[in-house]
Amino acid sequence: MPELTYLEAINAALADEMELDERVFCLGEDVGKQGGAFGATKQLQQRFGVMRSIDMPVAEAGIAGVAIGAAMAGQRPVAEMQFGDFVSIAFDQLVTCAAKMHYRIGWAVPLVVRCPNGGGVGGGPYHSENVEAWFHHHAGLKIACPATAEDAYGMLRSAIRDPNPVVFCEHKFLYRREKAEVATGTDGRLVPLGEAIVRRPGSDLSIITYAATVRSASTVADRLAEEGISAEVVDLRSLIPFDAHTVLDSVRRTGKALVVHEDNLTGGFGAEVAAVIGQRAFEYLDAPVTRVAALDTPIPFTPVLEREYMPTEDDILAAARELAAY
Amino acid sequence: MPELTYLEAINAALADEMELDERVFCLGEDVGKQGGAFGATKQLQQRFGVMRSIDMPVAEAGIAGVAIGAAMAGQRPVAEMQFGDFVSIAFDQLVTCAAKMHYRIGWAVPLVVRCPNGGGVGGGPYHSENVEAWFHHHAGLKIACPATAEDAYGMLRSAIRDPNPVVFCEHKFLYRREKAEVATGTDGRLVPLGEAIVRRPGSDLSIITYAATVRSASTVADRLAEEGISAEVVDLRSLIPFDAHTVLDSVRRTGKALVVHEDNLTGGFGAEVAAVIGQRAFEYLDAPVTRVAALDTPIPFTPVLEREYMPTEDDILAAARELAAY
Amino acid sequence: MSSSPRQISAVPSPPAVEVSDALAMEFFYWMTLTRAVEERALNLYRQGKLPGSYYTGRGQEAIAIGMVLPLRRGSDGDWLSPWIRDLGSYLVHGVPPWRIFAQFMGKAGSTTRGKDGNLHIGGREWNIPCQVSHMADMIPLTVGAALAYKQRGEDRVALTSFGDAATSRGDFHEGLNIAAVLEVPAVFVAENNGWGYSTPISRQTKVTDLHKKAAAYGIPAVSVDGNDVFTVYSAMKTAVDAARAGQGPQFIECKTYRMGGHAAHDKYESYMPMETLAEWSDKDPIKRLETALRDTRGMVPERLEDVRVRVRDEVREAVERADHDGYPEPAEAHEGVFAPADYED
Amino acid sequence: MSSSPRQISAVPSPPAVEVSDALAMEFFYWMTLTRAVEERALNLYRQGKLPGSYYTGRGQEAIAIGMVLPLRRGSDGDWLSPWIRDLGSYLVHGVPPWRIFAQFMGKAGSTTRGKDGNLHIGGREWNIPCQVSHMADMIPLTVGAALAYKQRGEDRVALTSFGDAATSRGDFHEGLNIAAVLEVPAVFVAENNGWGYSTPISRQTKVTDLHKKAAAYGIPAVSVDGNDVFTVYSAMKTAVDAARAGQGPQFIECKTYRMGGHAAHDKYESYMPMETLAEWSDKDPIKRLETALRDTRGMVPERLEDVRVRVRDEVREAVERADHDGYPEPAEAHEGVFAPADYED
Ligand SMILES: Cc1ncc(C[n+]2csc(CCOP(=O)(O)OP(=O)(O)O)c2C)c(N)n1
Ligand SMILES: Cc1ncc(C[n+]2csc(CCOP(=O)(O)OP(=O)(O)O)c2C)c(N)n1
Ligand SMILES: [Mg+2]
Ligand SMILES: [Mg+2]
Repeated sequence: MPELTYLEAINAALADEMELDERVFCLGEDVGKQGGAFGATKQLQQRFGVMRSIDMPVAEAGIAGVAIGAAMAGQRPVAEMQFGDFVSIAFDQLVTCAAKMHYRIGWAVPLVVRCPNGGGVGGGPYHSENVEAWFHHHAGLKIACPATAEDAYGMLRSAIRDPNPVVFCEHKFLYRREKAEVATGTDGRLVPLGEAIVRRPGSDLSIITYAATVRSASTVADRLAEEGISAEVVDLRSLIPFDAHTVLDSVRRTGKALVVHEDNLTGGFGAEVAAVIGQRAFEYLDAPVTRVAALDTPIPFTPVLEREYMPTEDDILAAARELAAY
Repeated sequence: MPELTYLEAINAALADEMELDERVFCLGEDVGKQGGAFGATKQLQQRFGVMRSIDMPVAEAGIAGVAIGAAMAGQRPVAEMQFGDFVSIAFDQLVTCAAKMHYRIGWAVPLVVRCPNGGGVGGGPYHSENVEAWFHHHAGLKIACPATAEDAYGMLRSAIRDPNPVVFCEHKFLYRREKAEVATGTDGRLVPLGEAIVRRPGSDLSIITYAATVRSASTVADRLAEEGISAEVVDLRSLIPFDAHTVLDSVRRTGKALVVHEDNLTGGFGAEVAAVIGQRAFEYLDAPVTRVAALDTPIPFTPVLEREYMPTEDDILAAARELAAY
Repeated sequence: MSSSPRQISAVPSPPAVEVSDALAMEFFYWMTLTRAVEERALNLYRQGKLPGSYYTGRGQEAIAIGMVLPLRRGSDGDWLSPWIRDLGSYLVHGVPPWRIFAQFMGKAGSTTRGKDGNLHIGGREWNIPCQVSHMADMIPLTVGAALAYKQRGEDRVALTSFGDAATSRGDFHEGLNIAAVLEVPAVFVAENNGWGYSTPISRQTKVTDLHKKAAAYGIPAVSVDGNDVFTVYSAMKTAVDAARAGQGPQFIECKTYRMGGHAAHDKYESYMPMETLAEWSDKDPIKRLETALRDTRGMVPERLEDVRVRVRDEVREAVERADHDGYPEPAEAHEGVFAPADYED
Repeated sequence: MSSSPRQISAVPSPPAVEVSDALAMEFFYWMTLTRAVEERALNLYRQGKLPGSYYTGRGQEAIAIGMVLPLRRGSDGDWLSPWIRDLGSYLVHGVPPWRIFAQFMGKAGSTTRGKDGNLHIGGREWNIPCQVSHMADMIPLTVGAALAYKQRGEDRVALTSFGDAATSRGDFHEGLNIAAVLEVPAVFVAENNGWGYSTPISRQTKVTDLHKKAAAYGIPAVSVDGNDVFTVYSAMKTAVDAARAGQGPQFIECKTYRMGGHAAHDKYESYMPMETLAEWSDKDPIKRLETALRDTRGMVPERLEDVRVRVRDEVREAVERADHDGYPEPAEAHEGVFAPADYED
């Protein structure tokens, strides 16, 4: 089994689905010969032809709209935003057309919008956004946020097969940092959308998170273990559908919930998680549901400011200790 | 003092600010001679001239962008979306340009984007959206959601004077249904952004809401009173800045919080309110923080379905009773 | 991916296409039906029997009809994404009249089962996506459908129509530019009726001859009298055939006039010039078609009257059926946000 | 609100504008400074001293300089919203070189105090809004600034530049259309360098002569050799004067070539034709200006060398100053989301 990076896993998932299903195609800026700004679509045009990995004009609304129309006409488009940040331009197409078509006439829109997501890479305010919380309020869109190479692979394949529009948030920080042995091709394993996973069992508190902060949460859990605190780490993986069951089950066992994401605090997906826990696990709670997230500011460019912006392991650790001691 | 509808109060606020400050101008589709689709800008062009209430091409991104540029160049634009729903098209301009300009270079964007908002008027999926939760996650935008004619007047004047971009959500259902004696002109009273208000004091539970559901909450409070339950109604008025102080103070007194909005549940502003209460008033809570909101679906058109979609007084009443009995 | 676009002339006009008497009578049937459905619906609206607001395409029937007749119908036919003035286009493409009334009434038999209103009508069986309110949003979708057909080597086309004001939107621009670059079989129909709500086209754009905008994308374009169904049909047939033959996207401007308010509730008298309305009233496309049928084609009045009677019956039946239809169950509001995992294309 | 737009000819070219020797030497100074700053920054980037990515405008200096020299500087001057290839335009409009280095380095002396990078530079003192990454977003903003000047009756103009690929975006379209309808003093500069990242202009649009796109809005347009600073300056001066005189928006296409990768990390060798790069290398705008200065204007080599020395010193000082500058305090990350209530225009 080859060791693949998170980014290679994405490339492999695309290739495998394109191989299996000729309706699947990629479109986006520079996705063709160039293979995308990050290389996620590398060699796909060479392998599958120009109509299967299409270089598009710089027009994110148009790209999204074209993908929606092609999806409705029976294709399985995978649209790439060069950076997730630019999906702001496709926002209207996604929430107006993609999200509401099936509800109105039962005609599905099997579409994936890949968004290279997140900070920690010195990208500044316009190349670092976490875009998942731009969409979770809009009924009709699924949202995937894989944290590992296996999940990147397996969830992308599931997203492509899903008959619904899926905003697929790929964390750039993980692109080359996350690696794993990932079976591909006929041995490839699909990871269903809508299922959270307990990354590490624990009994004193639950750290609920997704994407890049799964790594930080795991490191923090190690350090807590040294202090005799047993932290469970729950990786949401999909935000929509939201696997409330796994989250509530964890919190009901530990009695304490720490909700963590790299995205900024206010209106982040963590608010929804905290609200659900607060309402449905109230009687199990031994401490306030606590959130750790980025500052409510744009994402500053220079490293010293970006570090201040981001929720760090120390921030998570401090909050976890406080919860444990509560 | 004249009795004004909520809509007339908006018109009066615009006229009063335009009279006082010649930098203030309106722009939007059909806002000129026609006075807007709802009449909010009625007579402003006639009174202040064509350059003060400008008919724009149908181009919401362009309208927002032009307003941002004019604001930076020293004007005080008030952009109208013909329906709030169409602000999806201006989303990129607002979150990319308006929200992040001052943070980056200290150059303010004193802009108001008026969004006729909300359902209950048979508008269907594309003329009924509550758009406030499309924006509260994006640092740099203020969000106003007045519930009364006085607040519509006073908050719009404050929004126009505010040096920051303000998404001003005017609830269409209230346009002609809310009426009050509103002093205008030199006697006009400004209502600051960022201050919630206790609409009705109570001791058994707090109903925290804003916009159209303030009316429903008040009716529910009346009915609860008949049952011997004393409900406090807190009207948030502004979502950003969020007046956590008033909310927490109320919940710490009553020990129970019911968060209500017309907007759909998941990722609505109520999630943020519930998360803040759950974290910062945990020790005062005698019952789970409970949310009542619309379905997580698009807003269906036909009355029987729209009624099912909307949070009704009965829904609020049932949740309040349950909380009271907890 | 190569194409040989037709020459873009300064005042482009399409070649004339032969129209048989039978086809001309089809024009008459569909246009008469369109107007009858709209007039009936307007009455129902005024009687308070239709929730929401109400829009008509009165005076624009030649476009609605002429643009769809060259298309192939059915789920494996051509994609049609019409503008709200084009009620007739739904009829021609296969939507039964009663379902349109059911849609206006918010009944269960509506193509959206009451979930959407007006002409937000659609369904896979007709290959009509359900339009959204947001003007021009359907343009990129139409390009996407055309791309799908091209990718699969199917000789299908995708057609969308929109008003003059929609040309101001970014999605118009992005959609047309992409269509041109990808050389897809998309047909764009601009209905230039001089107004966007209360805004005259001169405040919408400096380039009021909309076909000129197509030149910015390298898309061949023609401009036709939108009130003459023969001309409209000729232009559409030529464009649809060209697109189907692999000649890339096509653009047709239809010049017409909005014969009243933006919507039924619009007090258009305050801003529309009455003389112009009166002038255009003389150019009514149905009147003109009747004259052509009678004077040029020697159709006897009885044949036209037969059509009118048939239409009257059909409309009566359609309203009755819609009237007797029930409303959806409240529980349906909860259903259908997501397509099920076993959804079949 | 009326205007008399200049005639749009098939291959429009601007009238020649007289350029004094002194002005020609200014061209030389600014272009040399621009290139020197960029070369130095590229070295710093390669040494790992600049966070983020790095873009240069090498070969496009004639545009960056020529478009700004006709503008008025200062907080009450003309609005300038440049594209990322136009480092020189910031210099001409008043931003000191050391602050540009500080910006690249993420230092406190950056115009954004480290909050943004690259050429996302701005400040009210120069009337330069801080550009965003999202291509074409600044176009409507520029139209808005021009509208403000028009509303207040000030004889100021607002200018923005953008790459060829930006013309594919909806905001380009909406912005230009609105500018034309409102007849505002906006100047649009399209830098057609043949590439948008790895995508050749032929895959970006079928209409690769960008000035033709202006016709869709009724905006007068010219197309010039973007590597000839005299021609660029003439076109810009004419356009800026016209806009200032109330003749409405103006469009200038500058034909040029991207002399390397999209960004410093881009492996452009895999997709750019080396022969074409070599050809354009011969058309280098600084080389051509030097030739013109020497051969046509009889400037002695010493005068050019003096400028080069002055530039070398200035760049050294600028880098030193930026080097010695500190980083912002972490706490600053929290500040400035909202303007304070007492914010003064
Ligand atoms: C993006 C968007 N903005 C605003 C509206 C509101 N609106 C509905 S129709 C209309 C005018 C349409 O004019 P035009 O495109 O010329 O079509 P016509 O009504 O003349 O047929 C407007 C502004 C909308 N539907 N979509
Ligand atoms: C809306 C948007 N989409 C994608 C990008 C990523 N991107 C940055 S520059 C660029 C290409 C720009 O090409 P062009 O406009 O021709 O300018 P050039 O780089 O050639 O100067 C792209 C796609 C972006 N910045 N903005
Ligand atoms: Mg029109
Ligand atoms: Mg370029």
